[in-house]
Amino acid sequence: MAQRGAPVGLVESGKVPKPLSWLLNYSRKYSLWVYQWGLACCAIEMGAAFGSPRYDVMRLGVIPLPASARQADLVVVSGTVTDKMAPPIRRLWEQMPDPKYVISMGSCANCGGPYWDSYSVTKGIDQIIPVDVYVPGCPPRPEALLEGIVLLQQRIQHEDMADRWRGEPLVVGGGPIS
Amino acid sequence: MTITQHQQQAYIAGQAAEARLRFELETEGMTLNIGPQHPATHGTLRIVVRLDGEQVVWADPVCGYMHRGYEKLCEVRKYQQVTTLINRIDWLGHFANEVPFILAVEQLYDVEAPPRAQWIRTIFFEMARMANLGLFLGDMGVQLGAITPVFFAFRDREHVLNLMEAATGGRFHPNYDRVGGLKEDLPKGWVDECKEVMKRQREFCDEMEELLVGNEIFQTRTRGIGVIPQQIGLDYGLSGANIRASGVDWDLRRDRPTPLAWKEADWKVWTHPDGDSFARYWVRLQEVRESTKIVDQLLEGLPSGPVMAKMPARLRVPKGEAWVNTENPLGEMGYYVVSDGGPSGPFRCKIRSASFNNISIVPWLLRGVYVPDVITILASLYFILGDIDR
Amino acid sequence: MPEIPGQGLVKGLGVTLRTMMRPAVTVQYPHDKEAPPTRARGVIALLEENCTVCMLCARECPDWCIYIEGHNDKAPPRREGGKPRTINILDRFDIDYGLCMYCGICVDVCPFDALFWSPEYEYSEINIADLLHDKRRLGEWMDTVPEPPPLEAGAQGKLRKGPAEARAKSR
Amino acid sequence: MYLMQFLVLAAFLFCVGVYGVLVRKNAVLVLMSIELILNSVNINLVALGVYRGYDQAIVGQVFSLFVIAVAAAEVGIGLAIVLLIYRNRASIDLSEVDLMKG
Amino acid sequence: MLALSYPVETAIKMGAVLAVIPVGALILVYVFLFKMMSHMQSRLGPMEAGFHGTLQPVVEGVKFLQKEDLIPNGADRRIFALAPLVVIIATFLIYAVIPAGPDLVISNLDVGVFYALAVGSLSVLGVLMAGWASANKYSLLGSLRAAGQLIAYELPLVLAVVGVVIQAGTMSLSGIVEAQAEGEIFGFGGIGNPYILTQFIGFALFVVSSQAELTQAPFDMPIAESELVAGYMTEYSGFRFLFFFIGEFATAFALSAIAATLFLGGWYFPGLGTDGALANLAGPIVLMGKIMLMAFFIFWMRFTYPRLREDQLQTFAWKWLIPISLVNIAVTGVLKVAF
Amino acid sequence: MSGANVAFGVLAAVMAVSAIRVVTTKNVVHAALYLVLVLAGVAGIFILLAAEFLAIVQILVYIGAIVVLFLFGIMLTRAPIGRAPDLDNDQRAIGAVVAMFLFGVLGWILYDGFGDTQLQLRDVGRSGDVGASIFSTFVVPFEVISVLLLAALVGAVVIARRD
Amino acid sequence: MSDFLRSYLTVAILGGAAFLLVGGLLGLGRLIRPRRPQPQKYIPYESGVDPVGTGWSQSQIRYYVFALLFVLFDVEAVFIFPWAVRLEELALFGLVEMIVFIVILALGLVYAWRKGVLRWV
Ligand code: SF4
Ligand code: SF4
Ligand code: SF4
Repeated sequence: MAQRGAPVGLVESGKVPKPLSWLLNYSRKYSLWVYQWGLACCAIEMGAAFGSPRYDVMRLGVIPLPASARQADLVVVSGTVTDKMAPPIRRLWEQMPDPKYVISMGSCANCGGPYWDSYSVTKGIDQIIPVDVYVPGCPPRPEALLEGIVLLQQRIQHEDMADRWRGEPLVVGGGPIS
Repeated sequence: MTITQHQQQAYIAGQAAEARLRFELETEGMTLNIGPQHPATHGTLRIVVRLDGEQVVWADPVCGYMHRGYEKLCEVRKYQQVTTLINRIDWLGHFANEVPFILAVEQLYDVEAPPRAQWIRTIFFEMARMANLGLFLGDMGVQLGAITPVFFAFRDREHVLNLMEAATGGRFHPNYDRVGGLKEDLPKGWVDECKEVMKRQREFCDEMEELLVGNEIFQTRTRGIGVIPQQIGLDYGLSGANIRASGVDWDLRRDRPTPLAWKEADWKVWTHPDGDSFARYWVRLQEVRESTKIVDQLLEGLPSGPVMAKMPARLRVPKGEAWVNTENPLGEMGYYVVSDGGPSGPFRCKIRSASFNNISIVPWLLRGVYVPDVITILASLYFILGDIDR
Repeated sequence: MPEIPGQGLVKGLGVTLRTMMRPAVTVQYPHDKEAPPTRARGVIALLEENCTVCMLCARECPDWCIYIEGHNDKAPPRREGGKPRTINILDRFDIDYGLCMYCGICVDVCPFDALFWSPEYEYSEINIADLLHDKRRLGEWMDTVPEPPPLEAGAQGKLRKGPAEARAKSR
Repeated sequence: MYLMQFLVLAAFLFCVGVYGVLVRKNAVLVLMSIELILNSVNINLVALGVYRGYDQAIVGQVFSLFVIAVAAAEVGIGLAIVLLIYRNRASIDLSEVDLMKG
Repeated sequence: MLALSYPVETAIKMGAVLAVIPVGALILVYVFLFKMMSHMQSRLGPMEAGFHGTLQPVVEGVKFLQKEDLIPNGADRRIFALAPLVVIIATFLIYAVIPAGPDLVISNLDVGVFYALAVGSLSVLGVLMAGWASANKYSLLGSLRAAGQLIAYELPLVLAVVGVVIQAGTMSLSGIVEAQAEGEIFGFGGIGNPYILTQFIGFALFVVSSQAELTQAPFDMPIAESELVAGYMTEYSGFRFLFFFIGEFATAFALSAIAATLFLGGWYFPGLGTDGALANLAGPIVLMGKIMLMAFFIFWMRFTYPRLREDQLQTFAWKWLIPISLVNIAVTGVLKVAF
Repeated sequence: MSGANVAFGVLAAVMAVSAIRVVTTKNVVHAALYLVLVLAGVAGIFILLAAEFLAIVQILVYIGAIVVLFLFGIMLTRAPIGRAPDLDNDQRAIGAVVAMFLFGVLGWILYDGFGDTQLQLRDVGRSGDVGASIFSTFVVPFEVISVLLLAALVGAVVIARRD
Repeated sequence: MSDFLRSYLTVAILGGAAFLLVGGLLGLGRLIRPRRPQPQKYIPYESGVDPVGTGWSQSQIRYYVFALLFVLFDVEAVFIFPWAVRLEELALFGLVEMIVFIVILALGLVYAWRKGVLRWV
């Protein structure tokens, strides 16, 4: 994991003027392209949040257009992650270009939820990818997801870009996972 | 009905393409993974297709990406806990999953829920069907590239879910059934609201008919695509709308005696002779309409009374076994429950879910079709991942 | 009925145009909020006074996500001159909402009406540890618990106890 | 501008094309080299046309147009043949394709 | 018009066009992709960034500026990087000949329409490059499809224009606008002769094929999300993806502008005159109005229809559009010679 | 006319380099893309020679169609990314000598013949005049072209339809 | 004459300007965007699983036939345009010539149609 190149960027060197960093944060905040990543029941509530005109997540600037991880900024892990699915998830997350955000939606993604004692379910998505916001519920109402998104947006607005840019790769259990 | 000409051609083409692939070095086939994370598989199904150009030579569904070990989990849960767990098998038909299980346990225990409970169960069952198939009606559009229908589907589905939530407390996972009845009665004003919603659902069906079914593009995309001949469908164990679209007049709601209230209403089982993707869409559309009618009629005649039979405080299910299957939105779903008489939960619980059988036809059906049709066919087969993998 | 070619296409255009002309049904979430139905299972509230530390809820919970600790204590006798009573004092009552599957079993089984469903849903967290609500936080949810709605015509059976009734009982 | 410029450029393209035709083994690349040659011809046609006055310039252009049309047909057929060879031999290596030997 | 020296004039023009194209594309994105689509689905669309989400497209751009630029392993790096450039430059070049007023044109070429069509066809190259260089199956399949489609519909597009050229007797877009302004229909010249009236078939062909050329539903298989993920754009991230995205909408803008110019009379509005300051001032506004009208139709169809299958699409082009356009040419020719 | 000369110089340089790359590059797709550069250069040359219509035709037909055809052909015959080892036969030296010799001879002849002939560009070749010319002088070749295209089409269809 | 060249110079400048704009934006992005290599980031995207086989396939020859048809008809279109501009002068003779031309090519289309090349299955 040490192959990071010399910091070429302005941001990484921490020299971004205030107004500019405000603008950059603002635009990341309101332009979150979210990868259509449905896993289980929660995916349907996520679909409702994205697709139902009653909630219409596009209002918040969350655009559910991209079908490829390469264009996504945000991923909502919505539902049960099985051990078989975990490696693809890790990979898809890695394949998203930085800066990227993760919302863990529902008990399954948070902790394993109803399947806490199942032999085939990963107990918590944060074991494999770093999570920015946890939305509780089983499934969370679409509004709850919207609330999570608003929370994430507040977080983005106030985050330190250099930190996010430099963000250390996730370390699980003491060593980097691949 | 024999195999249609289209199927025959597709089959032959598939054979030919595969032969070419094997024996002629020059044509290098392409293996394409559709899924596990692909918009077309609504979830985490992975389909490995081998292509020759754009034609599918062989398709293999790889499931298990959503396997959560239900049957094993059921053995370590109490009956009440199982009810809430199995909501999550077919997450779109939430309530419908509970019913066969509860019926099986009631059969073991030899109680019967009071009529009001049965009627309400039926109403919710049909509402689950609407919520489930309604989404399909829109989703099929998305798979074919029309983005608007799915928004309509979500819009009108919300009303159904609201009703669900008002009565049960859960939009999705109601956990409303109890052995011997229901958790609580409906809240005031629910029935009137429900009638409103049924009207809206019918409007939604009309809208879909105008937007999609009548659309020439939709028809060219779906007619004659993915034809399932009757016999082959039966051989693969298809159920639900998939087999009704191939002209088999078979509906467990009508054909299997249950304590539920379907027999009280006047409704019709729709079939379609074609067996193609269009037929499957059309049948489901009619089924949603039919469901609204069932609900309307049941609401009219809702008997009064308690919703819970007299039950002891501690549930101790006698030794025995029971098998109950019902006509779930996706097809036949059944539970085979074995009790050893112990105080905790079932000793064994075998789950027959519809989608697993429904997708078993995929390798047969996809052979020789074009990549875009793969999507049409998968969408029209309509499966829920949780229902496949459990 | 003779079909004009392209009829379906035109009709489809009509549907979208009509929808466009109608006002949108959107509820603008952070600004306006729809109240969920009273029965909605949003979050569990704890009426601490009623809890007797009987542990039933924790035992029945399919996820084992309720953590209860308590100890015995002597309380002054109820009547003047009686024997001092042994009461259970609740030290810890946590529900892990990261794990809870919102089944409602705990609320159902609680024999002392100490748990209630509140339809609140806004408690996303940045840190997963904060999803473990302790008894203070669970108690705060009590303010949001609505009274149960009346039942539909033709229903028999008693209404669940609402928070007001339960509070009254605890006095 | 000198006429020379154009003619020499065309000659250069022509020679590069010839080199390609001689040296390339891959049939598609040979076809590309032929395109180079045809283009050099076109430049010549137009340049010489211009040199000979407006009317002849137009004539030169018309001729180039014809050349382009012929080139299109030639590429089409040429590539079709290449594909055929490829399909039958899994190779478009011209040194392996010796039709005369059967 | 003021007599400006060439460098100054060119600089002004460049500034104008470089501003107009992205802004035009962003307007399309906002008005149609965000707002119109949302309302057709009885939603609101972006509301939070700026008043009613007006800043949304800008925010998107700045966001993409901050995204990492990934080039997958195994890709042909140079071509991968160049492909979006080809697409977007091809798009920019189309604008060179679109007149926004009697004098407001970058470069009034004599072969105007022909030039625009030729340059527009260059984007096929970019698409093929992108698909090939990504070393990804979805991309490759997507790009082959895209290229197959683009070239299939390039033809009806080109042929649909011929009718107009016959009528106007010139290929210069400015000339075509003037011909429409001065033309008359059966002796009635009040509104000029917008060729949509006399060339309705050509117009219909043009709209349908530009729909396909823009890879919009019902002809959007190349980027068919539910099949090929994002087609040839699958591997593109960050700003390079934005170039494709902007390119798509900028092309939509350009094709709408060409359609408006060819068939709706371009910048001409009855009563505003065909030269002079008034026409020059009002021209861009009139043209913009007509462009929006055209774009509305294009996007309206996009949001309503499902997509055709690849072979159906090809069949449609070759069996319907091209024969019809050939007949259209012949008929127009006959009428032109006869009258 | 110095501007035109500068333009010519730039175009010629680009074309020369690209042309050489077309015949030397190790990657077929790259060769096709270099070919695009050459063809675009030719279009530029046509413009310098006032053959406006022809330049656009060059773009439309050559770049927009023929190169696409090439790319299709390449992708249909498998075009791996990276260098393909053997695209050339072993006659590279001979080829180079022949080409150089040819260029020398041609150059010499041209220099001899047109050493310092100036080009006089008076009028722009209008597309209409091209049309007029076709339909006055070159009607027969024009129709022959159509037959040729037809033949090509039929031939390609026959070839492509093996079965 | 020089007006003519100048108008094309403008076009060339436009292309250059577009190039500069695009390049400039990319350069700007380079300054602020992050770069965080992760082990699986650069694997080709394939729905989250290991890519199988190579990214190459021999695609169907049909694409080629369509491309070829396109080229030939494109050439036809090229001839139509100069004709269309001067149709008034060319009058009947030109019209007849062109219709003959179109018909001959249309014959090709009909041939391809009849031979089933325009179908996929
Ligand atoms: S958290 Fe609950 S609703 Fe969500 S996926 Fe898990 S079981 Fe389903
Ligand atoms: S709702 Fe269910 S899962 Fe949650 S704490 Fe109560 S019993 Fe446990
Ligand atoms: S069941 Fe009720 S009284 Fe018993 S511990 Fe739980 S909350 Fe307290």
